[in-house]
Amino acid sequence: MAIFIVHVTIENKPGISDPEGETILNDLVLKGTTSTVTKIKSAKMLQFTIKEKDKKSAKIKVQNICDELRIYNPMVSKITIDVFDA
Amino acid sequence: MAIFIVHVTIENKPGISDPEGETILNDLVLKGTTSTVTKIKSAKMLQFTIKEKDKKSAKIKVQNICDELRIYNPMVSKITIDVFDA
Amino acid sequence: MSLESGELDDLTLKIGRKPTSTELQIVAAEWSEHCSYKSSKKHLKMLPMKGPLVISEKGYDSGVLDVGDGYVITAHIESHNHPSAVEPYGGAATGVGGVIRDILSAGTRPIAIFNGLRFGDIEKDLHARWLFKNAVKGIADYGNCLGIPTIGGEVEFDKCYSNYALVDVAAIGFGKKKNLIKNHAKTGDIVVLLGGATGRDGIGGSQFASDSLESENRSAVQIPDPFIEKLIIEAILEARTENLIHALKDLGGGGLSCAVSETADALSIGIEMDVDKVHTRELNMNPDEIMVSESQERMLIVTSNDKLKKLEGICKKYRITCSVIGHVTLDNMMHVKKGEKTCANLPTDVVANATLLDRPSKKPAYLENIENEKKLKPILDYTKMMMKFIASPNIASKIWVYGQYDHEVGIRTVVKPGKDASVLRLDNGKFLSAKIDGNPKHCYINPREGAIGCFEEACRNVVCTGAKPIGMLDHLQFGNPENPEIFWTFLESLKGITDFAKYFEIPCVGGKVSLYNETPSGQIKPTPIIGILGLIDKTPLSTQNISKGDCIVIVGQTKNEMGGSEYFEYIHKFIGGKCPTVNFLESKINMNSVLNVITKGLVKAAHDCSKGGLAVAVSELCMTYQIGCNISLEKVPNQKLDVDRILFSESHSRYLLVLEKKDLKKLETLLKKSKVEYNVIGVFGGDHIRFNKESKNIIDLSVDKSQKIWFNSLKELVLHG
Amino acid sequence: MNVAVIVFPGSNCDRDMYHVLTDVFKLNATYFWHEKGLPKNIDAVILPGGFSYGDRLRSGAIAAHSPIIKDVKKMAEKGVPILGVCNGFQILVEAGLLPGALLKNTSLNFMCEWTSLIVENNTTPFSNKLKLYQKIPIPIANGEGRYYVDSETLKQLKKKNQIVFRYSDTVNGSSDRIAGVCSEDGNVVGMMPHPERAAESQINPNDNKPASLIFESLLNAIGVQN
Ligand SMILES: Nc1ncnc2c1ncn2[C@@H]1O[C@H](COP(=O)(O)OP(=O)(O)O)[C@@H](O)[C@H]1O
Ligand SMILES: [Mg+2]
Repeated sequence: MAIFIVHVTIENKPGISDPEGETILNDLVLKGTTSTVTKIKSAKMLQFTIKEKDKKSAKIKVQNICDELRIYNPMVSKITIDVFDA
Repeated sequence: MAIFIVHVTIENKPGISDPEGETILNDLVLKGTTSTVTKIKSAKMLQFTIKEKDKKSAKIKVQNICDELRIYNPMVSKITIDVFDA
Repeated sequence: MSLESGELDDLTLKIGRKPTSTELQIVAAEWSEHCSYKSSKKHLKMLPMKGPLVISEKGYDSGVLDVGDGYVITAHIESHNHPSAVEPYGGAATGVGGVIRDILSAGTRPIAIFNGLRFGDIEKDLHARWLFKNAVKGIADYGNCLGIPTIGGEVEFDKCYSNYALVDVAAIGFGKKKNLIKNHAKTGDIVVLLGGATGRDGIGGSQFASDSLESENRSAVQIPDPFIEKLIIEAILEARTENLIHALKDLGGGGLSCAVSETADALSIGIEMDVDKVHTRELNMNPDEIMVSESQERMLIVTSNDKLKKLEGICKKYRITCSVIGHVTLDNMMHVKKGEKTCANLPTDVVANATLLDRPSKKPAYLENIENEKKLKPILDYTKMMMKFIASPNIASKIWVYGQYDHEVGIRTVVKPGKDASVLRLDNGKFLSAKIDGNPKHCYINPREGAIGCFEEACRNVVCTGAKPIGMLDHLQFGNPENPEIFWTFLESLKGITDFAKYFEIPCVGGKVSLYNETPSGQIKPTPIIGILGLIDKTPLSTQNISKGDCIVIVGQTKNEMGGSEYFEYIHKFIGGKCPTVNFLESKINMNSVLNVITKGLVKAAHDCSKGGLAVAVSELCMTYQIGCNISLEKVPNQKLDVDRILFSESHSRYLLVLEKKDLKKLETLLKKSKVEYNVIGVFGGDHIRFNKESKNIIDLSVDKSQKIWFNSLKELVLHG
Repeated sequence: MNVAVIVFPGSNCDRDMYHVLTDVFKLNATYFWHEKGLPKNIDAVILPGGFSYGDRLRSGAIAAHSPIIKDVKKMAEKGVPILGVCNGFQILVEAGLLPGALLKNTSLNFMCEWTSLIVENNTTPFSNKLKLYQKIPIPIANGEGRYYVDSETLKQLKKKNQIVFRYSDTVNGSSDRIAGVCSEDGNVVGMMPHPERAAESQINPNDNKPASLIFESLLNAIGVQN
């Protein structure tokens, strides 16, 4: 058994609007001094610390948790899972 | 000039409580079937799309934006910046 | 999105040619059940819609009532059931957004939100819990951000909603009569689309709401943006004050298709528009998509060219986009172009008026034996049972819900949620009281009497604050209308509501029909919801402390009507029996006498007796005001019933009145004079809630302990299972 | 006497505040849109509650960069009384006019309920008519209302008498139960609870006198006789 850090990034599916990202871009960043930013997307991240035998099983476990416990709603969001050594 | 995707992860500084992560861990995950998760931390992520000459300058630009416009509140949060090719 | 088979022929016949693809989309949206009311419209005509206070204008999406001194209130009710069942957060939130825009369309400022929430059994069903929690959050996030107080509602759990959700939202607006938008338009006027950009989200939503969830089109999710909505509200109200709006319509189900065709039809004009002028969020949207997209937070304005500059200025100030998408024509056609190319060119009356149906109906077979009672297991310890009952999701305090809603913003909320009805102060010194109520358990057993009961209960709640009911909203939620048995329950409920409304002369000022509420496991129970608006000319009955020695009086008869009671269903797991029936005459006498004694200032508090019966109503008073009481059950006017029936029957037309002993004589004189059934049933004091029968103690609850459980159990259940 | 009520996109307690200032306390109040500047003759500035920019990013974070904030800062330096309520408080904190941070409530939910404050500093322009340790029944309504300061800053706040109001009970997990703070000079005050929702007897189920004193303190501070 080893300890892994698993990052789950939850973001709106493509085509689904992201009012928060748009507001941060238009009302804050583009009113500042930098004009090279063309888009901002907001996302939420959960960082799991999990004890599993390997990276693969850590990833599967976390994916299951997210699906079963409805950590995100697949209707609107998608998740990306990245596993790191602790 | 090239386009880069810059991920800014905003999370609580050590020592600042994270009721959201704790609640997800205790009221959701540990009540489910997986018991190998020992910690959950919540964070917010902003994904910038930016046009810059290289990765380094993309990173610096985004770091500046975050500091100047207080994308995070340094009293409670810290940020991590990762740059990717678009 | 598509038309039903016969409807294509119908359309082809009406326009004399084959429809284009865009035309098909437009008509399919507008002829959907959700937009056209094709199953229900013929019957809805029976409802009384007129009254001395009702102001009717063409093209309003909300009802308008004159509350005197140059002021009006507006009201509307909507549901967002299908979207909430798949995405509870966004579905519930955008439901609030939609009903708020209906209020705005009349030119009034929204001042209150109500919500009615129904889910499966949250004690056992994790999915139901997830739906509940997220729907509440959706409503909270949306309403709170707008700064419109959510001041009341109801929450109910029943297995018939498993894997589904009923999310009803009602809203109230307030404004000066002279500021009401008088929808009008003339040739040459321009048509402006204002608000959020049009995207692919919510495409096919109205049809989705008209299909059963089985065949759902899961792409119909809408993302809420309350911040834009707030800016739209301020921009529209500013434009209204500056007289910049000739006609106004919100974009709801069916998107542009419905808004354009209905505006044109209501004003007897034509509208020519260009989809290329619509500001979109995504690239390469085709005309069909633009016409039926249900992207949220958009309004359609008809104005004139000379006013455009000012309107654009206001939009700029509030950082919202507005686009001139078309203009008014003379020909009563809805002409949709893409640049020079015509995509659709249809007579507006054809689009806006689907062929109405006369669906068959038949009394459901299940009703044959429903009134027969089974033999119940005797309750050995009523105190223990009461503790369990108070903690049960349907009886427990809903403070976990309304505590998440900003119910103070606007500083009008005189009586806050947690009482029978909430009360708002109005600018003319009067007060508005309102509440929504439903009761599917009663309606399942008897759709007519159950619906009447909801109506009476909502009236009772408003009356308990000292208000006289002046208007009603109805929301009729049923299963598949193509099933004659379901359609029969719809008709029965509607007839019941109509009869009660006529008898009490309470006009229906608005409503909504939501059909096809079914899941793979079956049809929902009939769930009509009634919203009542009441007016108080002088002072509302609001918080006063209840003290030791104060008396408690019950008005009304307790009858052997246990069918659909929470006691039968939750404690005995039995669905059946005879459900409570309202006797119209008795109801009127009780209502008037209670109003009379409240107006005379004789009572300190009034509370209606409903879900959970007398036992729960008395306990609620004690827990809310933190004081004990002693009740003598033999004093309760009843039909020689067993204790459990006196305690838990949900008979209507009953009120609990709390008053100082010194006022008792005066009260009794008044009640006797009006010939109501009443009795003094107990006194307040101590820290225990006690129900006795002939000096034998039946129930004994500690106020503190029961109060804690009552306040916290819903939260505990949601958060910690 | 002229009180500025600043309106940001998404402010939603501006009209409530205006009503209380003008109809109840008979002050002259004027709305100022966030893109405008403030004229010199302003005697006090109020940042009302709401959801400026929809609370995106963090409550108050975007509004803190509004053009008008520059003028608010100038006024603050001049010693003009400035009050931020709820979102207004969050904006003052994000703009650096007040220390600390406002985090999500520990309940993770929006909380709308009546609570009670204790007066800890009665020398500010918004508390001079109150008695020290007096209780004020008042409602809160926020999702990000948990005031946080690190222990070093907390020490400083105490030393410089910058804690103006505390909750009498633990409501939302705030550091040291802090509900309101002021600047070192005391003229800038921020508080999460809503005094404008508690100053009239009709809508205050408890006692509206203490909350009224917050406004009477302002009248007193800017020299209005009443
Ligand atoms: N979803 C909700 N949102 C806001 N307030 C609610 C909600 N559900 C219940 N309430 C409030 O809780 C109180 C009790 O509600 P309810 O049990 O439906 O009352 P009644 O039995 O008198 O109809 C009322 O003040 C009501 O407005
Ligand atoms: Mg009631």
